[in-house]
Amino acid sequence: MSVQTPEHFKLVLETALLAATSPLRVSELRQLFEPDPGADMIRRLLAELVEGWQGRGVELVQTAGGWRFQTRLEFQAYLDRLKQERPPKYSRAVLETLAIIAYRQPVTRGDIEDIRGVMVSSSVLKTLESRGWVDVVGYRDTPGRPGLYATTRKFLEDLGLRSLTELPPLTEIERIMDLVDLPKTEEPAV
Amino acid sequence: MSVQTPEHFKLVLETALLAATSPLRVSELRQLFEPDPGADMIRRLLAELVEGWQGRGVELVQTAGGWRFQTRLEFQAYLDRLKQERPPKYSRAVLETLAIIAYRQPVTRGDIEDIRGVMVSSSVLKTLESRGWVDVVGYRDTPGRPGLYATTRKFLEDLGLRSLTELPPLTEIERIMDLVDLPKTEEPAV
Amino acid sequence: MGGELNTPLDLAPVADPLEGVIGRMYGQPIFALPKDLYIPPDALEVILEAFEGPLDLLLYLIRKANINVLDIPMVPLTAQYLEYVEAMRQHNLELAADYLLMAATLLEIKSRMLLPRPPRADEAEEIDPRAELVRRLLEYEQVKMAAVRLDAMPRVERDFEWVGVFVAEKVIERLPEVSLHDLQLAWLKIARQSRLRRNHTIQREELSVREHMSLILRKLQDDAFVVFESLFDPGLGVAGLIVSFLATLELVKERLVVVTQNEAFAPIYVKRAYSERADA
Repeated sequence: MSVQTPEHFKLVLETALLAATSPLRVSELRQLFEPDPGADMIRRLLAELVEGWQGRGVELVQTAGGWRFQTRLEFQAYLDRLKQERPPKYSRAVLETLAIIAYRQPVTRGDIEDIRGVMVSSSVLKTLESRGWVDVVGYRDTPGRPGLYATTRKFLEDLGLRSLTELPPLTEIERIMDLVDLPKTEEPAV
Repeated sequence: MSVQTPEHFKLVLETALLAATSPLRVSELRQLFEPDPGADMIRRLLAELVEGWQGRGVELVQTAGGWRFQTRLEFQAYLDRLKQERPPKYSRAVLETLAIIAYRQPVTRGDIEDIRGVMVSSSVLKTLESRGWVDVVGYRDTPGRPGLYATTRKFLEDLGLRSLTELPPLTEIERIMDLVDLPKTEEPAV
Repeated sequence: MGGELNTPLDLAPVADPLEGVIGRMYGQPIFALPKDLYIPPDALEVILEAFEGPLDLLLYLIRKANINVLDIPMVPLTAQYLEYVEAMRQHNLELAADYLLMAATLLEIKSRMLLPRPPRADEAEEIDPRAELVRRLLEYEQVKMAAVRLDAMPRVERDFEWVGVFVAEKVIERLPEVSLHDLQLAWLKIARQSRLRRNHTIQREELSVREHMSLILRKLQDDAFVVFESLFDPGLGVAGLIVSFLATLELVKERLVVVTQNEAFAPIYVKRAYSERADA
């Protein structure tokens, strides 16, 4: 441990930076060594460390507060998988509206309301529009000229479909519905 | 990022482990990937990572809670130079109480007092509890229903142990008795 | 100091110095208690406070004198223990009840050992009055050693640090995920509202027509007239072209598009029936 080679200095720097809970300034990093190797030496070794960590999931960066190791953004998707939080869910209104637009497009807000039997709030449609899953593709020649909603290519892509025909056929849904209806009568306690 | 080579898997594992704030189990590490590469694959890559970090200031170790990176003991002298405050030193009372709880758990405060032959002050137990090393895991069915103390997983993790069985074995009573004669003949200087 | 502290002891002389400095007297380190037990007033507190209790003190006395734990000479040990306790009392050190309790225990054992043994035949069953004390001493010594070893074990923040590098995160709004299953369930709920039974008749074919209705409307977005033929992508194949054509007819039927042709064989133009801009 007393070998004072640049390689060993680099190991110490790397270790200190990996274990640090906040960014470390060059002035702090100099304190790791006795005698003080000087700021230039530290900076040169830091540059070599940055180089050495190329292509890894973690990179050494200089922030306002000093130097620190941090994960690369490209790895965020993996790290997110370790998070326990469950993804948010759309409300029943949003999902039903989306289903109606997907199966009955192009449809107006009035059509959706007729089918659902309840008013469709603007926020529901706005949610789907801002997600880029539905948009207005035309207007119907009826009083008020309501917009006609249809699903977008992004909707297909996000659900992994090549075309709407890959949506589960409604006959299948009917079958599922029968299955789903079963528990109602058999397992009232659940 | 979508390259599913073992090398890439290793990068992702390494990144997750370097960024984790607590140990990660193999079952958790499997969640990093889709599809699940299986436990054997993860273990093989972990072994390769351990190998790959040889000679560095940081090592990948397996503790009670799973796998984590930690700095090597030989580098602590350097890291201490950056520390503002010294880690706490524990009194003999605290350490002996900890030893009794570790080796004889679960034990009541009365048990500890019997073994040590003195009162155990509340501050001693509070020190260990606030460090997160011991806690009350139940109550003995005797008058006063005294709390039963046991060591925690954090205790094992803080000592880098996988389980209590990795604690140094207790000196056998016979050995203690032998020690009476040892210093005279064999180890006068120690 | 009281005279009894100078009383010579029957114990074996101290063979080895203590392992380390146990106190300081006039700036000089004290390595061991003087054999005659003369304790300088300044050092006494240091020495006595170093003991964790009566068991610790007894163990010290026993180890110092190199006595066999299994055959403790109770008379001198008790005498020496009591001298320490007396020294504590004289120096007004807070004397824990534990020390007094141990003094009583030692005296009791001592007296039991001095009593003539009852003439009993089965000597094998005779219990040494010291047995319980020996057991406690050994158990305590075991714990004492375990504590030293525990303390010597590498410990986080003292001997090593955990690595936890900063996690760089783009703040991304977590969007809900929707699966086909979700859509199915949603439709299911709609269908439960029985008014919708007729929708069950929607077939795959019709769905593709409806899809193309949307696609055609999308092509007509800029409200201009579009040449009829340009609505059809030959790449779709015959079936695709038919579906596109059916979709156009459906759009006309639902009066969503306007089809115009100035004269026979002239180009057919298609336009959205109504646009937002026309409304304004």
